[in-house]
Amino acid sequence: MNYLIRRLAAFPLVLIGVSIVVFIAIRLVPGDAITAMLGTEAGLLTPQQRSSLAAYFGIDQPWPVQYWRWFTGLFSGDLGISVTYGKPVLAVILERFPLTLELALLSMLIALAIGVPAGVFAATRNERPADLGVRVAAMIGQSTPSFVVGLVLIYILSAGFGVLPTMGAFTPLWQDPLQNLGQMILPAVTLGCAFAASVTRVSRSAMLDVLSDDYVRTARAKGAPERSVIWRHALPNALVPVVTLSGIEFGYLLGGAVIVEQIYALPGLGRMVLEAILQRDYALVQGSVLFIALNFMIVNLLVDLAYVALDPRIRLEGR
Amino acid sequence: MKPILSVRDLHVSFGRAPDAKEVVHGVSFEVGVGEVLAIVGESGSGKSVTALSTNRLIDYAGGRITSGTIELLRADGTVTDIGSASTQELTKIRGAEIGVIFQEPMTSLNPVLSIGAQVEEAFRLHRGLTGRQAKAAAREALERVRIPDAERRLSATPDQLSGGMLQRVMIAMALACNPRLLIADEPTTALDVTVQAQIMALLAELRRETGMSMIFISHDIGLVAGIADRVMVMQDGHAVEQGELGQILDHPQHPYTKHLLHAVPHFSGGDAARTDTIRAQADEMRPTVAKPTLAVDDLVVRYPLKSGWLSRPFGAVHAVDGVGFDLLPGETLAIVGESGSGKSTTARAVLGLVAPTRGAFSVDAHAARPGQSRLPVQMVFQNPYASLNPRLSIEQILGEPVIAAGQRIDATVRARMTALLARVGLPQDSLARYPHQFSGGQRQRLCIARALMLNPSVVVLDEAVSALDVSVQARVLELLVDLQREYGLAYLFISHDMAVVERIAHRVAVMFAGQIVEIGEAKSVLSDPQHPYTKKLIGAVPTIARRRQHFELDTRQVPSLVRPLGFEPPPATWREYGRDHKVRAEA
Amino acid sequence: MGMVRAIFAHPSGRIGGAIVLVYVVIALFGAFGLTPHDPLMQYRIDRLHGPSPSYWMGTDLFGRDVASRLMKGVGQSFTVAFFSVAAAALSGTVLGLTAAWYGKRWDTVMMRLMDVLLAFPAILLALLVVTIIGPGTWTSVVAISIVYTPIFTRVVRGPALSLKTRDFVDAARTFGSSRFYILTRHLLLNLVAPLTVQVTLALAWALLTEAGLSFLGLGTQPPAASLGLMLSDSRNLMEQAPWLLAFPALAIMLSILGFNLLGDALRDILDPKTRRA
Amino acid sequence: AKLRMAWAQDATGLDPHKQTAFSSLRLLELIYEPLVRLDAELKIVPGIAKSWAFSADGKELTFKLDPKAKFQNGAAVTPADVKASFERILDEKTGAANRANYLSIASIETPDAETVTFKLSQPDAPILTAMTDTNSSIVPAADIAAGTIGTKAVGSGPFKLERWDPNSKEILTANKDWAGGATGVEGIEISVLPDETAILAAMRTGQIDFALLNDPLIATLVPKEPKLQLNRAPVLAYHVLQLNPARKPMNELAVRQAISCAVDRQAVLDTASLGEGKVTGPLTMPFFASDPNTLFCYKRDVEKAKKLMADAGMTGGFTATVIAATGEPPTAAAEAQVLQAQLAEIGVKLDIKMMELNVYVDTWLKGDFDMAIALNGGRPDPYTMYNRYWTKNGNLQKVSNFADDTLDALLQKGRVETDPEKRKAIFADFDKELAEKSPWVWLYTSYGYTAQQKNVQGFVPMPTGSLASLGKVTVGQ
Ligand SMILES: Nc1ncnc2c1ncn2[C@@H]1O[C@H](COP(=O)(O)OP(=O)(O)OP(=O)(O)O)[C@@H](O)[C@H]1O
Ligand SMILES: Nc1ncnc2c1ncn2[C@@H]1O[C@H](COP(=O)(O)OP(=O)(O)OP(=O)(O)O)[C@@H](O)[C@H]1O
Ligand SMILES: [Mg+2]
Ligand SMILES: [Mg+2]
Repeated sequence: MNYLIRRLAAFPLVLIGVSIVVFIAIRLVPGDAITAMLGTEAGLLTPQQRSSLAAYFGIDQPWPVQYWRWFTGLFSGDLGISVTYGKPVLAVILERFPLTLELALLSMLIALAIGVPAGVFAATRNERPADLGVRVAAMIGQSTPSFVVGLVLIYILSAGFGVLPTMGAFTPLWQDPLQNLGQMILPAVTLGCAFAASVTRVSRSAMLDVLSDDYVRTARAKGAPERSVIWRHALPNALVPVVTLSGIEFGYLLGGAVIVEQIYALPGLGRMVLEAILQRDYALVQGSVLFIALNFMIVNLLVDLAYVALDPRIRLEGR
Repeated sequence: MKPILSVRDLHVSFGRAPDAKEVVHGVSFEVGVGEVLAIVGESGSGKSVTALSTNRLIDYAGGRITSGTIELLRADGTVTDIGSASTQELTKIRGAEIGVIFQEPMTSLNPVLSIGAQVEEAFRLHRGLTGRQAKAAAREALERVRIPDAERRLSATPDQLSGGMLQRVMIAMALACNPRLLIADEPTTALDVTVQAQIMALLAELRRETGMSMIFISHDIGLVAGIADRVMVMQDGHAVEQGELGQILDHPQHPYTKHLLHAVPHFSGGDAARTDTIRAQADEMRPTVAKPTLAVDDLVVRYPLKSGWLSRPFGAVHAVDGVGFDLLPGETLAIVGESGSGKSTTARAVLGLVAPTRGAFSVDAHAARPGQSRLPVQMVFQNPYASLNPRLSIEQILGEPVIAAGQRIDATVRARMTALLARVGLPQDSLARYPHQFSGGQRQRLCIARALMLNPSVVVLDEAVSALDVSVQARVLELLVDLQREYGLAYLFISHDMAVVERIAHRVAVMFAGQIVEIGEAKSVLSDPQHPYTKKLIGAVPTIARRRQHFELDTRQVPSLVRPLGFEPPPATWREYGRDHKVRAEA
Repeated sequence: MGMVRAIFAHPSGRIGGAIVLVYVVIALFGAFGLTPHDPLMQYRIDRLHGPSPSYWMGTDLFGRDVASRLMKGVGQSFTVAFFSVAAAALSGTVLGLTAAWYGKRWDTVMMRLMDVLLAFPAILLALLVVTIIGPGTWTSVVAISIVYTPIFTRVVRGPALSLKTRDFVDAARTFGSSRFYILTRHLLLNLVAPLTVQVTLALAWALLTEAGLSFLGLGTQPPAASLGLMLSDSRNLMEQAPWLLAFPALAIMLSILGFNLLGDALRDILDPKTRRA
Repeated sequence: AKLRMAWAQDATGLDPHKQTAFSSLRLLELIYEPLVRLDAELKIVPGIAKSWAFSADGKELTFKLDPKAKFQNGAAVTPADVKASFERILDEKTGAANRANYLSIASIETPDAETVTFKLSQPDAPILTAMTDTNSSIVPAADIAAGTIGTKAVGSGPFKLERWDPNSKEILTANKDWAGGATGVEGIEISVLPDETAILAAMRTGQIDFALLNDPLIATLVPKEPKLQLNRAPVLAYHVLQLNPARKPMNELAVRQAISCAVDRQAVLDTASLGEGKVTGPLTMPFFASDPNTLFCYKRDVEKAKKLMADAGMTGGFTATVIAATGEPPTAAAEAQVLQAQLAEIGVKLDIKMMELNVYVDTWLKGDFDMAIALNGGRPDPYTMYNRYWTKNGNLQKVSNFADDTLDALLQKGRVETDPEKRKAIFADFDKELAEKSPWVWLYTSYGYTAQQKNVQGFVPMPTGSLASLGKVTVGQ
């Protein structure tokens, strides 16, 4: 409890740090919303035209003033207006977030559903052919760039079988769950592949460690069948590293999976941030980076709390 | 009547066929119904492997029974050959017919499952109980091993219980289905003497109640004397001798058995205490030597406890509360007491590893010769494995104090290294080797050599021989005594093993809950304890002399050291017994 | 030398070591110009030729020999991966060690800072770095090392925290050993195993990240070749010239496989639990 | 039926006067209309205006509006709307992209409910062509007053914007009141599929009827699909290697010419764009364009190039950096590499520096480069297209860094001349002169690509890339 409050108290500080860094970072990159909108035609603008456009985009003030305005806005939940979307930044982000969350959850689900059993299986067959098979498969999965997986999947499905889930025209889950899942399954598999591979490796090595622990011997001495020894006694003890890994990966995924979103035309956070950067939509970049950072911190906190739930020996106070 | 277990010509190997290493070479024994067979022998002699072969748990450790038969008399009167039994059959036997208790209760219970779930499992597996019934059975099982407040403990996880408590849980689990054979593999080695006494009492009582048979494994013959009917002595994978308890203790045949009985320290109630008491000589003949090398006065160490939003302190753990003693050159003061009584904290404060909350100690540098280090106090830790950095060579390890003192490693330093190595009995080529290339006893010698590199005047030894095998222990103790004489070292020797203390201490201080309750000349304190706690402590020490002694069951809890903020203990009043022996008066 | 022998005695170390060795040889051949063709030479008439005896892995859009470019690219990719991981490992180790040792506020500040870095979208980081020092090999190195520093910091901090409480550290304190001595000899030296494993893993990931950066045009600058750049350049030619995608992809996968196997082996070899005495 | 459409890059905004991005214009021209339009031959045809005429002195341009023209909110398009729209464009505060083309407008008069008269301060032939631009669309005066231009899209075009999720999708419905008559489809649903291989995959499986393609590598795969059809139209935009004549040694005419002679334009086209396009001189519009073979050194001549280099005292060659934008155009990196290989033959060593588009634009606008690979937009009129670069007070002098009396004079002459044939002669001279002075090395024009299912009918590819003909497209079964 105490721990939770102290961790939460650190959030604003970190977020302020993030906001300052992103604010300066995005402005240090050459080009601005005007060049993003007009391209080379921006050169035709008269200084007067340019300054009125700058005022329109809210980038006419000195940086500290801009920052202060934006920062004070935060307290009333106002993250500014996105110039690309012509909408409040928060609204844009919240529109995109469900998809990103869904994609992250789905890929994690796939990863855990495949990775944990595979890792456990390999661990119980330590150094035997089945183990080697699983390990090599996992390494290949981990080492294939996701855009290669994505492109090849699309190509095989469309040119080979003439089927493809609907590209574009994304349907949210609550509008049509079936259609939505149809659209999400390929991207989730693409992301899940590499993710599952890492989960497999981590759960394998964690299981190997755990299987040589004393309490596993105790369980066997009690006459527990092998199935119960592995799934009930050993696995829960091997989950901490799996949770750590999943937490980190999940945290990354909540920031959006740019390449997969791009290939499968999903309107997720990752593409949104990339496009906001390319279009120099400062307010949107700032808002979304802040949002992503917050997510990341929340996920980290949840992972820490999950440790406690998983392993009563872990105490949070000292961490 | 048929024996419950009959093992003939058992051979066990580790590793796959070609490079298999045989560790048990043809052991045969029988365990009769209701009988306790003790297996004794030094570390690595194959005790555990033999015992774990009887229910084939050894399979999971990579071991294989290469030949021999293991016949188990089942409850229904049939005889099963364990060596050729199927996995299903073995699962039925394990837990139901053969229960096991392991050495380390802390690691042998699943840390993420509640106590209740783990005990219940035994009932679920072999009795088919479910739900509330299983829970009730688990509670009863816990009550049976005298766990107070069993209902509440069911939902606790192992980290919330003390070691002694956990060992009881282990026993409850092993006995859940009334197995007819219990294997107890060093069930008390990890525990305090007083707790050990309780566990032994419990085992003895349960055995009386149920009439089960037991294989009791230990390297402590004193302990075995209290419970066994028959004893088997193992050395290097062979059963070198077996027979009735009395016969083995009184008429050992094999040299190794004799060695076990005579060469290793056994507690003898102060009879074996050292007599070269410096203090007596100092008082009487050379008053100038009476200047202590180390004087500690009113040492207090408290760990604040914090809670709430702003981490406000609400109390403190009074780990050490007003400890005072002094130490003359060439003298050994042993601090004894059970786990958590503040022994290590005292040592760490003296070494400057923890900041004392209050108190003074002075180290007399003049008492020693020139060439003195800045820190004339050195330490030897309990665990020789953990106190040597595995990635440094011995030369680097021995050189560290020298470098820390700002000197360079030159020819004289190297010469000192070789001389010290020779002195502690290590081979000359040790300098280029790494810690993992030494045995436990050798490593502890390395630690001692390291502590001596800078001519300290005081050496603190915290459980310095506890982790060592009994016969190794004896040799290291001898070395320590020799070194003390040779260099005039003062030892602050911390241990919970009375037999060891008896061998090395000139004086003994008994700590209880952060305070010294009794201090004085070793012989006097050990043979004639005055404080009730000291009495209890000494009474709990198993000895060969007190053969088949009946241990009293005692389920009292150790007092909490947590005190409210600003709490000060009442000042101590001391009562004197004899010339150098005083006892704290109870408030 | 003992290390090399140990690696080759380990089953997966043997395979991993062999793969990495082959790559190093290939990279060296590439670096010294011992390629079948000039990797920059554009054979105009042979554009987009499939694999053949004269072009083992075919030619690209410009008629350049893919095999030769691959040999060059391996060197380039390994350079980026090696330097970025070295930089990340170095800074991560220093930060992680000091965070663990000094604890308290410094630890909190460092770990939160690492959170900030981790939480930052990598492309924004890359874009920023690129505009400050211009695109190219060293930009990738800086960008990737910034991304990996927090990971190394964490990898070091955890074990360092537990090493800090080990008896030999206490022993060192009673001798009065200097902080630097304790940090380097007692903590760092014992972190070699987890660090080595992490390094081999990070090398693998750095290869993929370099590919991602090239995908955004922030990595290796044409006409130089890196595995990642070759891969991302070939994506729209996947159907006309599948070999353009297949060979670099295989090359990346195989090298990562090599690093991973090597990492597994090193973990076994450096772990005192499994080390042969 | 609905037309399911896809493109890789989405519009970046809705203000027709400000948005110049190709991707934005493709959306806006379905919603908004200008006074006049261009047809496939780049001839001016009616838009909102039924007819138009220059006065004899060329200083007055009068439009008659189509009485049927209506905004999508039901209001008729009135001369007041036209006046307000142009005033908005001319207002410096707006930051309108096309303002520079209308500086000759002195005043706008609306004598009656159908007529708009532009009074010009000097004769200005290109102004009419400029008015065909989507950036000169007519918007409701009321919306200007309300300040909702850019947030709400209300135009007089064939489709109404129902919904826009930027970078995701647009939903357009047919405008029943469109003056052009009934549309062929009920609406258009546009998906943004950022990856063109995904667009192709979606078309293969029949999910998409019509798509815009950028990358020739993808476009050339379309004809291999039996159910698909590729439309290509030569476009006005040109691929060019811009030299910076303000920097040594490109300030030497001989060096620039040597570079021009050393470049094999056809080879660049063949490699980078798989031959999809046409080698071009500076002027890309069919009416004005000269035969490339008549231009200076359009036949590669390495010997001549080497001699020119020697003349300039640069026998040893030199090193220069060439900048290019990542993915914009998709062929940029490839062009840079081919040019690098070609120029290496005369000792010019190019270092390629790829940049993110905005960084590139920023650098480009500052003129901070030795050489740049660019895809510059073309205009139907040569003056509008080039005055920014090659007149002495052109807005982009800073980028071209090249002022030349002859070029300046020719452009001014062409601007005031209203007789098409005479203009053609003037600009032919301009074309030749520009190619010979070689401030830049013009390479080729490529095609604008659209792909469609074969049951989509009525689409007319335009050199401007315009999709305006989607108003008449039908989808068969
Ligand atoms: N899993 C294993 N793999 C290989 N060798 C083993 C294994 N377990 C035990 N051994 C070896 O078998 C021998 C006997 O071991 P065992 O554990 O039975 O000794 P012990 O008498 O129980 O010693 P201790 O008192 O230390 O528990 C030792 O030499 C040990 O090294
Ligand atoms: N860092 C700490 N913070 C809080 N409490 C502590 C700390 N270190 C020790 N204690 C507490 O101080 C008391 C004394 O501990 P100490 O280690 O001195 O006992 P000990 O007599 O050496 O026990 P053992 O025989 O188990 O080694 C214990 O209750 C312990 O829980
Ligand atoms: Mg044992
Ligand atoms: Mg202790």
